[in-house]
Amino acid sequence: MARKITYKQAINEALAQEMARDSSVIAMGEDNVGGAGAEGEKDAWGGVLGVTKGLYGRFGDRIMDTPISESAFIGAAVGAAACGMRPVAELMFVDFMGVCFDQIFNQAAKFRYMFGGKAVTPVVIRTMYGAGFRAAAQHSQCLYSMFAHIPGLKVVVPSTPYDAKGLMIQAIRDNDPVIFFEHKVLYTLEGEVPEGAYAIPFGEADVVHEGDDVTIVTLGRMVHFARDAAQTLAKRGIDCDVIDLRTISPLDEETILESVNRTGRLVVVDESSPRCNVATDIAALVAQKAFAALKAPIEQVTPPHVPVPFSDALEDLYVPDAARIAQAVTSVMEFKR
Amino acid sequence: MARKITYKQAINEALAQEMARDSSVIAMGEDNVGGAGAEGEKDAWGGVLGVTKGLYGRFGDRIMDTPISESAFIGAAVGAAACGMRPVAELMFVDFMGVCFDQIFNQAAKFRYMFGGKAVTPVVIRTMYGAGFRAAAQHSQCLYSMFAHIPGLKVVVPSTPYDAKGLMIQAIRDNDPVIFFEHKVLYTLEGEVPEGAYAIPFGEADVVHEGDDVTIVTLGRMVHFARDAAQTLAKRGIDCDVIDLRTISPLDEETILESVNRTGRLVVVDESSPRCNVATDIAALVAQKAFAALKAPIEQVTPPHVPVPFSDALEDLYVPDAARIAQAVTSVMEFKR
Amino acid sequence: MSATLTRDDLLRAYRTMRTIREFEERLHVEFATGEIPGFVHLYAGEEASATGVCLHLRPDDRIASTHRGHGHCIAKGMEVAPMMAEIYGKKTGICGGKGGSMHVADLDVGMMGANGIVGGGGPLICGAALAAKMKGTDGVGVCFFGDGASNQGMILEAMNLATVWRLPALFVAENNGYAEATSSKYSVACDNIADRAGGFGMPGVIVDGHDFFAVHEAAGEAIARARAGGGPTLLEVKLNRYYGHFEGDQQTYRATDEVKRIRETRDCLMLFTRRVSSAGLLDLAELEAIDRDVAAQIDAAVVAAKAAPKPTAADLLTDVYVEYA
Amino acid sequence: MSATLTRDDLLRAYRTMRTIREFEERLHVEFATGEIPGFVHLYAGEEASATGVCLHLRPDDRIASTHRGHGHCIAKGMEVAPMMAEIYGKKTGICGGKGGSMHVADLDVGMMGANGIVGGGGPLICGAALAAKMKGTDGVGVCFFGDGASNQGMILEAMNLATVWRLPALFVAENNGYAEATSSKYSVACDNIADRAGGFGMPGVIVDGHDFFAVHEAAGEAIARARAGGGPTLLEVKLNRYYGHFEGDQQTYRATDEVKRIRETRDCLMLFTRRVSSAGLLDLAELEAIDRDVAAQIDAAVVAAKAAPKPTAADLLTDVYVEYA
Ligand SMILES: Cc1ncc(C[n+]2csc(CCOP(=O)(O)OP(=O)(O)O)c2C)c(N)n1
Ligand SMILES: Cc1ncc(C[n+]2csc(CCOP(=O)(O)OP(=O)(O)O)c2C)c(N)n1
Ligand SMILES: [Mg+2]
Ligand SMILES: [Mg+2]
Repeated sequence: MARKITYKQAINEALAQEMARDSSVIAMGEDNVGGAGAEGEKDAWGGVLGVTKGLYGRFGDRIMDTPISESAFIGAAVGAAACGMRPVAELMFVDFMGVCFDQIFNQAAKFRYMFGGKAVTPVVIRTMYGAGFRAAAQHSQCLYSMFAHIPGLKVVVPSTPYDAKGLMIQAIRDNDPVIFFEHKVLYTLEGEVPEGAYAIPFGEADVVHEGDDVTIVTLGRMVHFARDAAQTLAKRGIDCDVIDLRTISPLDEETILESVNRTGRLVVVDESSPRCNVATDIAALVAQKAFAALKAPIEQVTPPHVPVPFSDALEDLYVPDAARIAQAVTSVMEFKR
Repeated sequence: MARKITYKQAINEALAQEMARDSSVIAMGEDNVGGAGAEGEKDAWGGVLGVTKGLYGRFGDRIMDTPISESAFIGAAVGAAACGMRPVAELMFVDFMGVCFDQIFNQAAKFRYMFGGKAVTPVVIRTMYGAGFRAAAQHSQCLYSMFAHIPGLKVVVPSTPYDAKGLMIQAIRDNDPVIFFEHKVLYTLEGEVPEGAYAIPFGEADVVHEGDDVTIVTLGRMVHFARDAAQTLAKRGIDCDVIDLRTISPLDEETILESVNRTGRLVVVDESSPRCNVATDIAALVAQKAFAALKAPIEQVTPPHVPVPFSDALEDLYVPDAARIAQAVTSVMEFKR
Repeated sequence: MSATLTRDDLLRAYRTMRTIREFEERLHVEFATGEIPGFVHLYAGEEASATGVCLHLRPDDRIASTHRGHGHCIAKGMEVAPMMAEIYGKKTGICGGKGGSMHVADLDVGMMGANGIVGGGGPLICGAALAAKMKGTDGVGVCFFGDGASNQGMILEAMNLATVWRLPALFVAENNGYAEATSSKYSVACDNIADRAGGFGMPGVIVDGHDFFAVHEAAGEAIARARAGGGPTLLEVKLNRYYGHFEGDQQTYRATDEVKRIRETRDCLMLFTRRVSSAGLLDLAELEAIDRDVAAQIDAAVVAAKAAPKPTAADLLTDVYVEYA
Repeated sequence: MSATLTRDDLLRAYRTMRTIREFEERLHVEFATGEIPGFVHLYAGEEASATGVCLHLRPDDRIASTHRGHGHCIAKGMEVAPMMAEIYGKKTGICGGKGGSMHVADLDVGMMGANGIVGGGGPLICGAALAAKMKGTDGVGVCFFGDGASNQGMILEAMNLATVWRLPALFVAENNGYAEATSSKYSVACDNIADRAGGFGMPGVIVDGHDFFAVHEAAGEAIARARAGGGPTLLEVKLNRYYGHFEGDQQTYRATDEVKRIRETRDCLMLFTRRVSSAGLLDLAELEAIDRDVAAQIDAAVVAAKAAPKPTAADLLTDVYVEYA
């Protein structure tokens, strides 16, 4: 499997293959086609960063542009899912959740339980997240922790092109509502991706670097920094397990606990705001279920509790990096009771 | 201070006293007066459970009814706050955040940072939360963890009439956006409350029961169950510190860490859904900053990761109670490495 | 009188309206005993709306409802016994006791749920209509919502989207004059909710919601247009609720004789009965037989609901996901 | 031509429009060099709207703006140098480099912020108008928003609320025909955005946004009514944007000569110049002097912005809260 494509292409390919396979898969979002009602080119955009480009040519009206009415069209995707379709709706930036969250967390997430197990709502909500684009406080957030908080949702955060494709295919085939987080900085990342369709099961973390000294649990863009840190640390004789969660709901507790039981040390790396986030979630899990193995404090590497700043100078300080991760690992290695 | 009033009356009194003191304090919400445009009584409701009853008689148009347009009127409160008013807006049930969250988390919370420190947005958003009313999945949630996740917001969760009054007064006087969580089951709880105005500073937890064996950190309605558990346990010779957080953002780290450094054991009790919640937040804090003192796993007592069920039979199983708390305390006491 | 109504239709309509009335009035009585948990919002007085609309619908058509949903459920064909059991929070309830009054749903009969969120059904019904359109059936989606909900962004956005996508949808604004204790005269900034239709590119029609025949006719036209690909309609149904916003509401905001006056002069069952009997279409004895039958059915539902078992610990954790990892 | 316009007003209007144009065209050039971080949405072509409206406003009046906010900022009286520095992410920026193009704000001049959230300004301006009303000033609040935003629930709700509370507010729908790459012909389900006004109980007015005088007059009437307690107005301004949705947009969705045609025939600066010179109100030399002055001012702003220092680690954690516990 030598073919390399980008994270963005991997998502596009997953969508295309699933749409080809199953006519109930449809897609919708602002400018997912682009050019609706205008005089120029159709498929002018394919989404604001081009992820759905080309699907219109192949699938026509199965991919639809929408007004800037996130509640209406995301809710429509939810409703259509409850009526037998498999819609993939795009919430352009997850920062816009505030105008449509009800349809996700009170409707999609709760139908099955409220209706006594009779509803099936296979909707996928694709959304961009994360800092790095100098897009400031309202276009750079990393809000997956809030979705993970909600019972009934599944939350997927791929870090590589390979995972993006396999997890998107699983998301579409999955029968529960799935929120699929795409890191805008990763779109141009290249990686090996098989041409055929394949699904990566939810709830299976990926160990992307192995070592017995410290466990690093992370996700999304941070996986790459964590691996960089692990490689640097390996040269200094500190061997890290780096666990890429891939999905945070469901969570692969087993892989995390197995690793910490072996290493006795945990660093959690999370790009989201530090309060009540995935980092605290994993730390709390381990402090409860692998306490006996712990040899050192659990370090959390996250941004500070501030909005994402605009200036590149500040944004670069805001986002965790390999150096901060390495420092956290070093500190847990050096810990003495 | 022998006078006893209910939690609901305490909030009403705080509002009335602050409105009398400062003409920039205004209030608004659905049926906060009640009867607008109708032929019968004015001030017919005073909010759905009567919290603002009587304010209309005293303050007239400074308390306003609204259409069912949460984005519009909560955003209006935010905008008015940025223009020199001190609005208290009611988001009836916090479960409705999904239709108006943008105005809270992207606007109010971020103004000051995005605008380089020049905005002051002293808005208070009052909201009901919590299970116990058989109000099912969309009217029983406990979503404060999501607000605590957002930098720029302050999050207040009073457990007693005394705290409700003092924290509401502080919330109104505070110059940052505050989300004030009122537990619907606590409205009828009586307690001693001074008649005059007083403010309880944010970020100061309250130790409501003292002991050196186990620290219980909790908030809101759970405080009462935790104290009940502590009293039962005390008879069995297990002495608990019970810490009522009162505000989760800002968080009184010092009181928590001091206690755990003394007891070496922590149980966190939280009525919210278990993933990425306040329980994980506190557990992670302690696992990082008081690790050396820890003698046992950190236990979290929360509801399961399911929507709030309707049936009383299920809801009673869903909500943590004193027995479950006592059991968690016992388990950390019995822990042996 | 709409030419399309057969004798059977009339009997069905009457039975539906009577069932709703009986269901709600019985709940009003039972609620007062304290045995029914949670918030209960009664639809009594508004029966002609749900009935007039839903008589046009097939099982594969979908409706989205509101917190005041019992009437819509019954009109769309839900069984009353499992509905009643649900409202009592019993294991035998249509949702296993997990949903309650605000969340009764039966996807099998195209009833997508009462909704605890005001306006929540607008987007959902766009989805139902979209599904029908994509599948190439001539199915429709009907969204019931209140005057209060007509100020909710979700409803307003949904109307625009329905036109943009030319969806087979019907928006039924049930204007009962109040959202909780707030008059629609205060909260709705225009004279009629139907005045909003033009701004969203669809016809707006106003009907008297006490008059089953008027509702039936207007809904029929709109639904036929939707099935034929002609896009959505906003139908404003002006009507009244007989009880408080929810059980327990003292209704001091209403004029004292408001409900009494309407009950005496504009009651939908009374108007229906008068009309069909004066036109000689049905005779009173038939209707009274239905009344007795319905009363017995509701009584049986209450008795069964009270006797039914509650869900147990084993039920708490199930039904969150279809597939657990 | 509106009788209220003095010679000074005309000079001020021209200078404002020219400043906006120069600011935006310079940004277009500078953006291409790669030195400007983030997303930048240019207002060029739409100058007559912000200018015609804001000429009526006092510093204590408030505006809420959009992602395409530079023009509104300048028209409301913000200084260009700290604006430019902000867009470059510098410590000397009006927001200390923390906000950027999508969040420029200056509360001191009544500019409540560009907004990264489409429709976000609607509710906020209701609040500004409410504050003015409560304080008993005759201040007003003006919400600028786009055709795309006109489908956002927040804007629709805000219009209803403004009428319900009879707020001194003006809603200015800047219809430039596109929301990103989507035509308003597709996304807005009615012919004109102004058609929505009636549904929210306010007058709806349509003006040609290339014509400063038309905008000025219509806005003047609406603002005077608002100040006098007559409630809100929806003003639809039809205009065009000269550049892409944001810098980098290839605009393949537009007809090839669309912008060229408008620039040549309907440019607001051109129309203004023609009108004032043919009426003998201002002479060309005066306007050219303004052009030179503005060009120098923008150039100086760019030079200063480039040379300015960036914020540093010490700035990262400040300005989140007014009061830290
Ligand atoms: C988003 C949201 N806001 C507020 C409420 C609380 N609430 C429940 S019903 C209701 C009034 C609804 O009025 P209307 O739409 O006219 O329906 P009606 O009760 O008259 O049938 C309100 C405010 C809610 N459930 N959801
Ligand atoms: C709630 C929300 N949805 C989507 C976006 C992404 N977005 C930014 S600008 C824009 C188009 C806005 O169109 P319009 O309102 O017509 O303003 P214009 O850009 O034409 O000035 C979109 C979709 C956003 N910022 N916020
Ligand atoms: Mg109503
Ligand atoms: Mg536009």
